[in-house]
Amino acid sequence: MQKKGKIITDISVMIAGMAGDGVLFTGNVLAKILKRQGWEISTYRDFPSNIRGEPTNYTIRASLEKIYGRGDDIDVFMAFDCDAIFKHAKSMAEGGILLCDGEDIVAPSPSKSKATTYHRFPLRKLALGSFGKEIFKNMIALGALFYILDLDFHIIEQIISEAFLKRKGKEVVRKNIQAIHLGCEQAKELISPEERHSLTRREDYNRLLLSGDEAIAFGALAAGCRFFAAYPICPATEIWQWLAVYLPRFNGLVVQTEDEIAALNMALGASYAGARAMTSTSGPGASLMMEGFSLAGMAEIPIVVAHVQRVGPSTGMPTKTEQSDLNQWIYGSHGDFPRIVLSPGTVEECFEFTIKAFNLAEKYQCPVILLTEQDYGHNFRSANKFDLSKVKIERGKLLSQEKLISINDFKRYKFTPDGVSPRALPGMKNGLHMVESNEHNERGYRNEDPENRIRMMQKRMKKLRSASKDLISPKIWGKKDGEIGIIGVGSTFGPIQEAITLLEKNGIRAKYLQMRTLWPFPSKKVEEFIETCKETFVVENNFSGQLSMLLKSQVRMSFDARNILKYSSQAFRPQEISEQIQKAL
Amino acid sequence: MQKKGKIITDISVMIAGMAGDGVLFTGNVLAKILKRQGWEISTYRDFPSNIRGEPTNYTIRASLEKIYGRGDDIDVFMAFDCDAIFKHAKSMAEGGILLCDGEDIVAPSPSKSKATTYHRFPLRKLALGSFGKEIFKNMIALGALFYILDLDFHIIEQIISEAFLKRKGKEVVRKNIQAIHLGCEQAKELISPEERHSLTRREDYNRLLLSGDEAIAFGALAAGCRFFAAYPICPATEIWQWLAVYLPRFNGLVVQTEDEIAALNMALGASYAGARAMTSTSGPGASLMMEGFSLAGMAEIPIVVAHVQRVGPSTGMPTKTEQSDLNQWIYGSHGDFPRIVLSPGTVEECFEFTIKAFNLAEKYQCPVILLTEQDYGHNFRSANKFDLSKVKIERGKLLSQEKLISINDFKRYKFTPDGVSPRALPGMKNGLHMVESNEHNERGYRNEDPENRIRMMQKRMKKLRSASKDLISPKIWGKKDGEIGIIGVGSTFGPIQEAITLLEKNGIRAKYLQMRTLWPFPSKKVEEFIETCKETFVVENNFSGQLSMLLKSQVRMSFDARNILKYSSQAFRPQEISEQIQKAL
Amino acid sequence: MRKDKDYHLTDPTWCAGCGNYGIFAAFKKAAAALDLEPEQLVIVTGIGCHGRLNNYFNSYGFHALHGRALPVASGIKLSNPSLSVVGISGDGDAYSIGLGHFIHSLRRNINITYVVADNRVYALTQGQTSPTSEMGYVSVSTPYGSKELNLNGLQLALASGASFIARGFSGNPTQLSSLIEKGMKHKGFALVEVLSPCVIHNKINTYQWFRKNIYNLDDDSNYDPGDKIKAWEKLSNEKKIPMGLIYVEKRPSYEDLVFGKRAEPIVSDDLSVDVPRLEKIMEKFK
Amino acid sequence: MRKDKDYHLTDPTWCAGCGNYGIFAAFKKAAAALDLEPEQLVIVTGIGCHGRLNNYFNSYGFHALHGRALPVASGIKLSNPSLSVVGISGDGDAYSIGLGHFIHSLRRNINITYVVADNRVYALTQGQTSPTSEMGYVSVSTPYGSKELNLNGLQLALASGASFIARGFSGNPTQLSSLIEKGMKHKGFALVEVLSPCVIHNKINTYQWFRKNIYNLDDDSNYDPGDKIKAWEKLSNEKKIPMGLIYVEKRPSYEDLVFGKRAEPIVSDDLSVDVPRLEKIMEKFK
Ligand SMILES: Cc1ncc(C[n+]2csc(CCOP(=O)(O)OP(=O)(O)O)c2C)c(N)n1
Ligand SMILES: Cc1ncc(C[n+]2csc(CCOP(=O)(O)OP(=O)(O)O)c2C)c(N)n1
Ligand code: SF4
Ligand code: SF4
Ligand SMILES: [Mg+2]
Ligand SMILES: [Mg+2]
Repeated sequence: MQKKGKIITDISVMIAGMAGDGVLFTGNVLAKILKRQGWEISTYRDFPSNIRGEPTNYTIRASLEKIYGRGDDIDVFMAFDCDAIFKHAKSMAEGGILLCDGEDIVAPSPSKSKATTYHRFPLRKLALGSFGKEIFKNMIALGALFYILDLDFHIIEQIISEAFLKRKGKEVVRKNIQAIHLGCEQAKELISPEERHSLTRREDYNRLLLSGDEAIAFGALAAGCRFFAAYPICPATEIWQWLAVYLPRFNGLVVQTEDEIAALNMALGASYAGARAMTSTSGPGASLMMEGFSLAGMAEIPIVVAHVQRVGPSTGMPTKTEQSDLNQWIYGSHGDFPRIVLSPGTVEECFEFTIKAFNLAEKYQCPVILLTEQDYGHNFRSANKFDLSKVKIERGKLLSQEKLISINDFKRYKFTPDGVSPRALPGMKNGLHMVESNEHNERGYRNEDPENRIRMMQKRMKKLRSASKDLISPKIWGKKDGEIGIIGVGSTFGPIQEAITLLEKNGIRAKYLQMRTLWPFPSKKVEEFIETCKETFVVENNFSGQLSMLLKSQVRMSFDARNILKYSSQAFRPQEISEQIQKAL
Repeated sequence: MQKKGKIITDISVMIAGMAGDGVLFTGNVLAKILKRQGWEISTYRDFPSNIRGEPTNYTIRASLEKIYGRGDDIDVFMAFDCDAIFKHAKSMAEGGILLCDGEDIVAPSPSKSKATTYHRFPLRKLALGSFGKEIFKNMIALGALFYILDLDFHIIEQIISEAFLKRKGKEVVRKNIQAIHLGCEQAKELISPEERHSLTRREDYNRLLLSGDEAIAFGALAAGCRFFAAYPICPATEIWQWLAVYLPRFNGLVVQTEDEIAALNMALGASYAGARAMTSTSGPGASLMMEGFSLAGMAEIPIVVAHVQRVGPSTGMPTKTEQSDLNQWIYGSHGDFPRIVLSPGTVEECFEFTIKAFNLAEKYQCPVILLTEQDYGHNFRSANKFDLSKVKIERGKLLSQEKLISINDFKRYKFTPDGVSPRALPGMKNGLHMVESNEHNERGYRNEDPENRIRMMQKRMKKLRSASKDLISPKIWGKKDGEIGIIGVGSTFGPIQEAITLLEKNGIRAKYLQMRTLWPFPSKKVEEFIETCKETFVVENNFSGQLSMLLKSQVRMSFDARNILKYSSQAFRPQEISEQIQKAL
Repeated sequence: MRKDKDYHLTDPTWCAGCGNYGIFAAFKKAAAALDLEPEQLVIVTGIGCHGRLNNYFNSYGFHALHGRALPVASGIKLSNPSLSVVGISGDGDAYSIGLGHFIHSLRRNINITYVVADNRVYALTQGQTSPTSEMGYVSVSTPYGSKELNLNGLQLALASGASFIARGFSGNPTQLSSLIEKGMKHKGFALVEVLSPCVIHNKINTYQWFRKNIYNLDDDSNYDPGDKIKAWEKLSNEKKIPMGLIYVEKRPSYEDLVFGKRAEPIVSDDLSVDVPRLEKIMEKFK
Repeated sequence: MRKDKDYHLTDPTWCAGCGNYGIFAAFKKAAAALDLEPEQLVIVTGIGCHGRLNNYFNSYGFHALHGRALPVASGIKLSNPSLSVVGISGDGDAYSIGLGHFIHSLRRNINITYVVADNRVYALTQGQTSPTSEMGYVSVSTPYGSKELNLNGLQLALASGASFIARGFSGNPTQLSSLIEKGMKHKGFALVEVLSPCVIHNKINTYQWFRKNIYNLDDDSNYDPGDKIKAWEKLSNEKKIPMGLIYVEKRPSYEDLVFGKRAEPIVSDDLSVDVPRLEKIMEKFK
């Protein structure tokens, strides 16, 4: 918890239980309430890749300042059973409060936890006693949090109505509200006013609360994506499930294919025919897409692939977060071909980069990968409304029928100075050509002449150079004059920013280079950054330091990065970064 | 052509025609004749990925010294039609001789070719006239070469018998010999004695003439491979086609699967059950194997994958050579997991490394990749007999039933100092365990605890460190005190060696580091080499300099490699390397 | 009215006598009979000797990955249903590596025509056993004879909900072209398997062999291609291979179901950003 | 004689009422009836809720990749035919991403038993439409209803040369365990599809729904499971779902054909280097 004077400015509330307990729903409602009370939100779900019977927890962090990830400790802990207590006791903040529905609650010794108060809170008993149904324990828990956090009842009522009125009717709304009141009253009896963590209210300004997956889906819709083919996989499925609802309303189509191979190939067919097309996946599915990836590069077909990373290798931990698939897209598949890999760090960037991805794919006629992570793919963040007036659709060298007709001797794979060739769509007059997975000539027909081969390779790869000036540059944050440099990508955005603040408190001035395009690699900008640092740290959510190896291979200087790595399946907390840097200096 | 005094010591004979003309057969016979005459052989096939109707050529290079690749020019050229002449005229050596079956033969101007003599040689007409069948043109051509090269008739007779006697009978042998005589006599009439290129004869010492694919197949058989599953693909199919004949005779099994995904997964099942198992493929198939690759890493299953590289991306040029799939195996697939990538440079090493690969796979319980290329995968090289007494089978920590029974509390994925755990096979008593593609505990059962995750990742990745001392080191060739360093892998072995000789003639002393293990990367040895070079060149048969990027990311120093790249679909010639180095200095 | 030669881009380089010539000829003829504009036709091929076809054909062409012609063809057709989309695969392409897509495409029933050039061998890769090679087939990949039951693509198609199943012979381009033509007219997924000898690699299933083992259902006026049980029986007989239109059924195509009466294809959609509409959707995230 | 509980390693964590419990119980019962040594049994699962089964079962287990249980199971069985190998997949695992392997395994006829837990939904990934979901099925992946004909796994199996086809119901573990037992005794590939409700994600195909729509062929003494045409007819009826042993045929297993009378499994082969024999083979390269 952070305070400014007496006013709480940053708080984390954890709800824990077993998968199937309703932790997710309760957490989502709380997050929405706090967002509407004007707080910045970042949620964090730690749930098993199992349907039931294993522990799960959900942390809602709220702050008066903009935040992009989890905090360091937990202020309010609502546990549906006691197992979670000892696991998370060490993360409790000073002055924290813990409520647990379990017979055997024992307060851990102060050496194990900094929390102040522990209360047994009989959620199930209350639910069964008053409503005859265990499921009401969630709303009773929410009621207790309502008391502790001093929430706005009007907003709660509103959100409960939104959740239940249409789908389940008035009576259900009434009962849920009643359960909230019950929880609130019970909490009042148990918890002294000093133990409360009252939160202020601010204007919400109609901000959004959404996940990275949703931001990508919405971005795709705005960018004119009209064909989406995919196969279910955690944690990417939410992208197409969102589009499955909206694309058909925009003359688009979503197809559930038999596997990821079909998904990518079908999307390539659609793109070739002229639709803005996309697929989404995660590690195992991406491995299956490698062959189609290479085809997109060879045949110069625009395509966007959103990849939401989870823990690998193999099936790994499907619902947990990691950054271990960078190499897969930068270096994966056979042969050399042009590819663009973008990696947003926030939900806002998920939206922006998605639009950019579609434009880049068509302008440079190559595959564009949007690389995100479970951490901000599945979890919610508050964000200002997206500025739709800024959305531009750029289709590159796609020819209109009129233009094409006027071309004498059309060549789909014409050698051009920038490597990008004019593009005709099937059905167009005067545009006949082949799309070949084999090496081919300027018309697309199979050709094995070594001279042609050399020129075609140069043509295709030249596009990367042409694209370079059009890409999203790395961005520098923090103390621009700091001597300590931190480099990261994706989800480390939030914790690195906060680590910089923590470091400053310890007199260390650090700056942070956020990589936003991973390929083609922005060598110059990165070299410039490294040159100004006395020490450079690379922070990564993986074992082998994939970003660090990439950096090393792409900058001129001998680059002695210090790696700060985490591969426990959990996202970084700010202190984990700041403390490691302090120790290393 | 090279000579020592009047004696020819190195010669290249090219046979060219259309696919389907019999170029391949004629070339193979000539290669075998020359091998049996005691010459060192290296063949080079340039054939289309089409069955018929496109130009193809076959070069047999013979030398009195050991050679490992193609030479710089052609001394004797036998063309089944005239198209090939102008394409290859510029490669003709001084004093070269050219025979062509075509009406419109024209000698190119001396500025275009250094060859001395051009003859029209009516192969088809002679074949039809004397035998009524066009197919005899091949033997007639061979007869002409018999005259020009002054071959040993006894050996020819022997080889023709071996080729036809069993399969086709005496009469066919007789007719073929007759055609050879006819060709020889016709050539005698046409070609003056001065134009001949008479070759000496030496003892053959029972040497071998085989392709890299065959050497790998034979190595696998010797190494105890007993299960092989694969799907057809050029240029790797020869490995399993050879094994398809021999494995069943050694109690083994070869299965043709429905696709590459099944091939790798079936081999993984077989290996898990206890068989030494393998698959083979090339680029597109390898992309499909990426998911199973990650599984092998996660589940710690020994497996050997032979990958014979062809030209990418996508379907590319299936019958041509390239080195553009290094990244695919070093960095490909999702998540971080241990993998070993070996790359032989000669057919001898194909045999040796294959044996090593099976031992490494079992000792470190991880996937081992044998990365070769079409160049020496499909083509033939002479080699001394393999020393079978050196073949050792090391099965690592695979437990016997007796040993397993004595273990109290067996854990398949036990944490050990070297990261390698004891291994039991299904069917064994006291060895029950799970093999999990999800993250798992020491017994193999699914486990999502972050602490367990951290230890499991460390355990698996530790194996790479343990393996490091057991791997095949890079090897230094050439002038050990030279200031110019060349680094290469795979097929560049031959041309780099010869380039060093060429450079020496120009007063440049160069040495060469042959990479033989690509992953885990032998950083120390490479750093030591680089430190002793004033200039370092990296020679690669690809566009993007994959080896060079790898080097850069894996050595301490700022490493300013100069890339010599070729991506025309053809293997390097020695001069292409030496000249570029000279120019660059 | 267009002529066959309007679709002839260049002379093929298949081996003399290859069954693919028959398919090429029949397909050109069918295109001419349908008077297709070359620009309105897209041919998607798999990898194999068959896969060269669109390099010789005057139309739009897409040489896809091995086994993946159908997903690509599906993506094209769904994005622009006004195009005529024809997929061409070999027996290995369609029935081995591509089998999953084959069956899912059949149940999906997108309005494309799929020609499977069945030479019962992997030709381009030099003669390995294929799923349609008969049990016992000896080849470089099965030197001791194949031990797997050969696969019956049309029976599988029937079990997958195919709405159009036909079989032609590249030795009979007249019938074949009429089957392709019918397939292209059919509303839904049309499968045309073609018995198509590889004269180089398959010395068993030659023109003569096929001629001896086939019989023509089109000649049998009693045969009702609407009778599924009967079709199953006919296809069950491994000894006598039925040719012609084997099964046809009227059921809505995938496009009928997903697009309904929508007039404009996806590719014609105006992509300009409809800000007010998107703003309203954005509301949901509040 | 072993008991069910000898195979019970730990209590499963499926949702209360999940059909997988019925499969788990039936499988343990079948193993006990066959008196299998746990060490002689290998269970290979795919990815999905069903895929957890071998984490709870006391035997050797291999949790393979999504859709790839069969290739792994095949590799195990071929290397060591003395093991009992059972594959378990879901409807998505077997009939969607794994469909190619499914059909090729059927024609290959390796002696393994394959249990397909068909809940007509992608359960583990939270409720998407599966290939066996009925046309019109509404889910998170098809909010406007599925537009694809549902797939009939057993009909496909019949068309693929299956030698053993049965269907059980996780609501009837007694019959199910006898079907699994029969399957495991069958020499060749035995397919046991199990209708197995997902009580969380599929609100259509519930226990009640299945009870209403199934009927038992095992009760019909007139039904001959050796009659392929009859089996096809029974399986063609989408309204009445036949249960029990649907089809069985005697044909040589793949092992019979490739190993013949060979006694020792591959894994028992002595790998020590037979130098003289290899020297002789090396001669061929001269
Ligand atoms: C993923 C992949 N695996 C393997 C290959 C190699 N390959 C090329 S053609 C072919 C099979 C051809 O057989 P078929 O489909 O019957 O075509 P045909 O040549 O007989 O017409 C194969 C396996 C490939 N191109 N891609
Ligand atoms: C290659 C790949 N794609 C997608 C997934 C994600 N995934 C996990 S389980 C599953 C489907 C489960 O459906 P089903 O096979 O019917 O099993 P159920 O959960 O219903 O038992 C999918 C798609 C994966 N693990 N691997
Ligand atoms: S190899 Fe066979 S299929 Fe290929 S072109 Fe020649 S005859 Fe036709
Ligand atoms: S989600 Fe469905 S299939 Fe999965 S465990 Fe629960 S009831 Fe069973
Ligand atoms: Mg074929
Ligand atoms: Mg299911």
